[in-house]
Amino acid sequence: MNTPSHTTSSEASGEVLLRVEDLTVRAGARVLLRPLSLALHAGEALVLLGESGAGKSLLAQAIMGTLPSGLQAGGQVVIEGRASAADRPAQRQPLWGRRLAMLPQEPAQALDPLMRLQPQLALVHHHLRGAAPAEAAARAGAALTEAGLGAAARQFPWQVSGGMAQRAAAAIALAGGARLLLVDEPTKGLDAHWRDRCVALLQQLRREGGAVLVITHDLQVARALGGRLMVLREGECVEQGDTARVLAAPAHAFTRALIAADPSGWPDAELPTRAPAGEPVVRAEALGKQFCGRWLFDRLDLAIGRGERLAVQGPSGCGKSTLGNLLLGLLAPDRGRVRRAAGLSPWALQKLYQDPLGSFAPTVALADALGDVGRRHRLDAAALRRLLEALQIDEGLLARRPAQVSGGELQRLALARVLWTGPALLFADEPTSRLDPLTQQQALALLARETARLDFALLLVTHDADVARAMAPHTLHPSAPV
Amino acid sequence: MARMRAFELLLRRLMQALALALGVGTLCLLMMRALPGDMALRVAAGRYGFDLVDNAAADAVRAELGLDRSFWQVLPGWWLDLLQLDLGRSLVTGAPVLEELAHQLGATLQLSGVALVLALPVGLLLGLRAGLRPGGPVDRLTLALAVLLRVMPSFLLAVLLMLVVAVGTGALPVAGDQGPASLLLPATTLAAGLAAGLARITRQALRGFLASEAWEFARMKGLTEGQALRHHGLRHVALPVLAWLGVQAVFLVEGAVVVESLFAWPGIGHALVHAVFARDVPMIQGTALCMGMMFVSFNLLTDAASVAADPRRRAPQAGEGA
Amino acid sequence: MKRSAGALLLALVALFGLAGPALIGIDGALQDLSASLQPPGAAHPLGTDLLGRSVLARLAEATRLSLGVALLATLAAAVPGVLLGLLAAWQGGRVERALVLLADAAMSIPGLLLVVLCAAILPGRKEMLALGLALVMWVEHFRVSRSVSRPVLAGDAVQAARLLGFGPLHLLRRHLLPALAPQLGTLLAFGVAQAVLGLAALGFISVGMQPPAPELGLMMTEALPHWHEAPWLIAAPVAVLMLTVLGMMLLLGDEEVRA
Amino acid sequence: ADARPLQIVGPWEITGLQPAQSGFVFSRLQVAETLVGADERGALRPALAQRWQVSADGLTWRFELRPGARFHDGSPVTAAAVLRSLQPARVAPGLLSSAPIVAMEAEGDTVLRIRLKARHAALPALLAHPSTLVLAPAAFDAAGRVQSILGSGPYRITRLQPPQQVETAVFEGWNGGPPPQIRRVAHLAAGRAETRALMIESGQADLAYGLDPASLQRLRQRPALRVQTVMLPRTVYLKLNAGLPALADVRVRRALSLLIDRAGIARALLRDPGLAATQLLPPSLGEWHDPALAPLRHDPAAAQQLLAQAGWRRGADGRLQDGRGQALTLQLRTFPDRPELPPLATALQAQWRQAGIALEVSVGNAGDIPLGHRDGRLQIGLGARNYASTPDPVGTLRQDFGPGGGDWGAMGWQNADVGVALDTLARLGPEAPRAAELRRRVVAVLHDELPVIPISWYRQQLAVGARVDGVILDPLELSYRLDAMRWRA
Ligand SMILES: Nc1ncnc2c1ncn2[C@@H]1O[C@H](COP(=O)(O)OP(=O)(O)OP(=O)(O)O)[C@@H](O)[C@H]1O
Ligand SMILES: Nc1ncnc2c1ncn2[C@@H]1O[C@H](COP(=O)(O)OP(=O)(O)OP(=O)(O)O)[C@@H](O)[C@H]1O
Ligand SMILES: [Mg+2]
Ligand SMILES: [Mg+2]
Repeated sequence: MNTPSHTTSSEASGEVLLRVEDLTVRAGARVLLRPLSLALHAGEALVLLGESGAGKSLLAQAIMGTLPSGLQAGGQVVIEGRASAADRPAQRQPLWGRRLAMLPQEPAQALDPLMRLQPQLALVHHHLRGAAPAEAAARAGAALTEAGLGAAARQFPWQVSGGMAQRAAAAIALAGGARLLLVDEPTKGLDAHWRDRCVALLQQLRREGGAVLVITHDLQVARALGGRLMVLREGECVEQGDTARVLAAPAHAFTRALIAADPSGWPDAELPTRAPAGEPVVRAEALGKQFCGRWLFDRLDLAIGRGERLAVQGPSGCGKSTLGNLLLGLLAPDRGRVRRAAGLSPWALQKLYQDPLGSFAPTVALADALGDVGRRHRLDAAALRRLLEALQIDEGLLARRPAQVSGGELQRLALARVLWTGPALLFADEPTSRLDPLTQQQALALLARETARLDFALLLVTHDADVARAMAPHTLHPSAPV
Repeated sequence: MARMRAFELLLRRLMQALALALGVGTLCLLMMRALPGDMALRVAAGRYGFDLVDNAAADAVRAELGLDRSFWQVLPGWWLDLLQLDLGRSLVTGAPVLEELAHQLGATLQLSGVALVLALPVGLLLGLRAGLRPGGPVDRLTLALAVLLRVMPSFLLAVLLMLVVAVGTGALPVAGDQGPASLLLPATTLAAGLAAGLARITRQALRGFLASEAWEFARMKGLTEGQALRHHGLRHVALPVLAWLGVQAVFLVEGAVVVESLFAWPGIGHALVHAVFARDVPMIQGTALCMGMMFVSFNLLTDAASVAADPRRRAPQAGEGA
Repeated sequence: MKRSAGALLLALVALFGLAGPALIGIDGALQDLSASLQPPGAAHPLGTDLLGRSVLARLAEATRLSLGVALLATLAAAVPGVLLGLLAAWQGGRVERALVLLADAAMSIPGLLLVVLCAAILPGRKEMLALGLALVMWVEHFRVSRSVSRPVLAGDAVQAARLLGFGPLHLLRRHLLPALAPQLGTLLAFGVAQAVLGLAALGFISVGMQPPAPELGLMMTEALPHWHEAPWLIAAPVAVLMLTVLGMMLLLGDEEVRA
Repeated sequence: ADARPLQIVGPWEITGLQPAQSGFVFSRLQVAETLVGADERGALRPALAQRWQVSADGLTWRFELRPGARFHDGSPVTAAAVLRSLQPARVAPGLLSSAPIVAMEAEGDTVLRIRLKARHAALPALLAHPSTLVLAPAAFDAAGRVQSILGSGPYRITRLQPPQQVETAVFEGWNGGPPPQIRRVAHLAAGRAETRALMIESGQADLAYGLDPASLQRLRQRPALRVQTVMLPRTVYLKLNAGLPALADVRVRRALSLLIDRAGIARALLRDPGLAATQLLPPSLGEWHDPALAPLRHDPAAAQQLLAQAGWRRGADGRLQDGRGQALTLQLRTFPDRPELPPLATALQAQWRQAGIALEVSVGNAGDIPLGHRDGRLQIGLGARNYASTPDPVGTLRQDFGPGGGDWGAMGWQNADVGVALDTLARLGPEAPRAAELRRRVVAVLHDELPVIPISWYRQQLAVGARVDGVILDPLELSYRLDAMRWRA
């Protein structure tokens, strides 16, 4: 029997929008999510916190009915009184958009690359809300402007930054007017401003009689949302209760460790003990880049040498990823130039992609993807094993394809892949955005260790000021010329 | 500015087309010269049939057409004529090639046009249906039909159609050109293979998109399957389908050879076969040119359509202004 | 499941073609004019043709010959077609334009002419016929692979792989071919059918193989006049071809791009 | 019943408007006329010329035109107009090129005079050939090319769409006989026999010519249709290069002939046992067919003996070899224009193989056989020859078996007697003294020495639909005899 202790919690006043009974997810014989029950009332928020790979995304997908093929769901899902077996997702499809909405973990992949942002959103207004085409377009435009995407409304998904894609996807998910919203790490990679806006949006939905289930690694987001909190680990709920209470007085050791690992508590990065020797790995001279006539930055001078660590910060869409791409030679600058140190091997500059899923070949098993790298550069397999161990990646995962592991697992695999090759410069674009604080701490510690050990330059893009402070002695804020 | 670019593009295409015309025509000439056998005898056989072809007739043909001139003597004249849009006269019928082509091309265009109109909706709809429900009855049916229609020689299908529709019901003529009704059977024969291929290609393209997160999200945002397909799916399906379709014009025209001869339809494919056998060089050059232009323009069309469907191909290169 | 069914079908056809002639033990060229157009029966499981030859024996020999040539032609079309398509998508610009022009030109030359010419260079050689057919069929592979690979090449995964130092071969194997596979399976299967029928059309206009070489397409063509009195004559080669194409489509056709 | 025109379907396409190219189509459709016509038995009949005479020395012929004859454009048929039409026929393959013509002249408006270098009795027969069709002056363009078909026959063209379609209607100005009852005719060329059979089966066509044996069998079972056949003066035969050492030996040629199972071929391939050739020229050639000749036989044992006598013995591998161990390997060329030729070649291949002879078949173009004749590379050609392209076969035979042989006749084979006999016949005509004997002599030598090996004869096969009556099949294939046809009541 399930123990619905949470239904007695303070906010449980409205109707029940979501009830989950004994929900399980299995991959064959392997249990990924143990029987779990919960209920969500109108006006409520449920925050899911937990270890990377704990099964949070699977839980949301199972409720939604979008589990990837090969996974089996068990139990029952009741949405606004309509009950359906968890393994009969077709029965929940009619509710999508109108009553039940979800923001998936990888929004960049979710948008249709062949359509501009505005029409993607306008379709929802037209077909679900019954607005005439012109009206729908106008509403879509307004909603995008609201999300800070006014200028990007006529752009295609592959023309916008990671954070912008995430905001666009969120706007689309919300547009159908569903009262029950499942969001998977909605604030990852967003700067404080947009993070707060996102939280405010979710709160507004609650006030309007909706309910939200929020998966997040950001304790600040959890705090801001309040509501109830559930901590997941290895497919099991280890602790749950009122968010404020649990965060203030965690009962379970894992929860305590999680909270303790929050970046705000990390010590500052120690300054490099020695001056960078020799010529910098890359040097940008009077660099300028513009898209569609809008300058992201101009006359930017920058040099980064071996052993150096530089954080890049700035609002979403300000050009952080673009700067990295310029330095790596993946984009051509519109002004100025980028010089590489002489004698670097062609693969000395490496990148950790903001969207890890997009950076793996979709049909290749991870073991093969990594094996290829090892063979290509004649790398030591033991070194990889050590890296994976440090990142707490079980080697059993490697038999699967990129889409068959959790977002955080894949992000760590991507980290292991580049560290293994021993680059001269690593451009790490939000390398831990999908990790829980504990795993994040381990991953960043490893990154720092390896930077020092292999003596490579680190260019770290992060939205989290605490992480920037802890990881890099210097921070760069690219900004548009005035 | 955009107009300038379009103009430039058009000009480049035109130059390409001209180069293509010269190249292909020259190649045809060279090929025909390189083939073994006596050209005059072949022409004579083409003209007079096997009953009257002999060396005397061949000698007369050779003298009349100046076939003993070398390739290098013939080539410049042909180029000059081409530049004046003169394709010469058929060695066999003696009629101006342009005149013959105008007639035959019209017939073939009619045929392949109707075939395309028949095949497109059927193939696309079946393919989409099959792709949406893989393993379902429509999928199985299209698989079986596609395999059957693709392996069945078109002459067999043609005879079956003639037998069942024309002889059986008497509703349509068996062969010949007796008004628009005559087009239906040959066009259906041609369309069958095309629709079959189209259905499978469409199905595979759709399967690819349905497996993507973009499709899942389109559904999750609340669109019904049909709406998501219409607004998001079709473009993704269109890209590989257009690429494939661009090539099928060839098969429509060349596949028409068998169909045209079975249905006694005076098209270009039929003419080409005869021209090749009779070494009717001007006709071959003319047909090749005609087909070449047709394919190139059809390609251009499908290319333009796929550029329209795929914004990534329209994106200004990095660094380019608005 | 589907794949193994496809593999099984192909294995059966291959067995029939390779071991069939020996197992059946009848010479497919042996004529018996007094036993012309016999329906299927004990002596001749698939009946006899106009010249009183055993259809089964001829079918086995034809399967080997036709499918061999067709497979050769299809591969000879697909490999360069796909590679050039990928090259065009990869390089873009001048290279791509040149390749597109080449493809246009190849399409503009009547395919018949190309095959006739190839056949005339070395008359009677199967390889030349295959080459001629390949010259006609590569364009299809070129265009489809160019179109499918373009977005793949533009994606982050390929960019990451190149950053990691991988060369074209790796990209081909890990990124491009998997994306191409579903379309390619269909194209290859259709290609084989097209080559066999093309071969038949050639034989029909006497460019193809010469009698008494048994060939699937030619068997169909020869049987056409007897469609009403001996339908099994056409049905037999059509069935073999159908099983082959079905087998290929099941084996190659249905790979999902993503999990 | 005339709401729909009489629909004819046949295999013959219009490859060009020159009379030498597709004159036969317009001749059959009775759109254009030749000076001379012929009846079903091959006897010459007046056509555009109402009578003709030859001078006593046999060197001057006068053809008197039918008075009042008009072309379809209304212009009168004059001797000058005829002259203009006949000029192209003097160039090969126009048949007049085979006559020793010195000059052709108009004698007034109504008489055409032809002067010869030597006697040539077959001249009127040549003028029955469709390559000598008479067209109106307005039919030619400045360069002398035919631009439109303006004939003088009972039907005029209403629509002409080469290569497949012709439509005609009765020409009211025709004065060569009673006006035809069938007012409108449509002719469609359909390359495949299956199409033609299905067209007549569906009722779309009223007359279907050139049917294949298999379709014919089916059509015979249709009560509404009638099938008519007539033996044609056409023979399928092997042209042998007697210049080759192996084939120079008449015993080898006879052995090759004895190895051919003609009856089997006629039964299985042609579905008509009566078509197995017993000698070169079929009974339809009347006086040229000699029923007294011993029929060609199928006798493999006798063939083996002959081959052995000629020095060919079976080797260990079963192949025939000569004394030096050289195997007997032959190459045969044929062409697919007649659909039965390739299977026939295959049948021969199998039949000779049993005797240890390897035959390599190559199916190519009809022109390859004359080419092989010219360059001497031909070994064996399989073809079909129409021996009565003019009513009298002597012209064709002289081409084929005269001195030096012919493109479609003997190769590397000479026989002075035959040459002289054929010359005499050509000069003096069928009525010459000893003509019958000369003919017998020629036929006997050809039968004995086999410079070409006959295989089968031919039949024209026609299916007639329910709407028409009075259909006559012309063995010379000069005319469809549309003027004699009637609609059924
Ligand atoms: N398709 C699949 N097949 C097999 N196992 C899977 C599949 N998808 C996910 N898993 C596994 O299930 C577990 C839970 O995955 P899930 O994506 O729910 O994690 P998560 O809690 O969302 O983690 P993260 O915070 O890293 O996104 C992981 O160990 C993952 O490897
Ligand atoms: N191909 C492109 N075409 C047009 N505009 C582009 C293109 N790529 C990026 N941009 C624009 O450049 C700006 C910077 O993008 P970039 O990805 O560098 O942002 P970012 O700083 O990394 O943001 P985030 O934190 O959200 O990832 C965005 O406004 C984006 O719309
Ligand atoms: Mg997750
Ligand atoms: Mg970014």
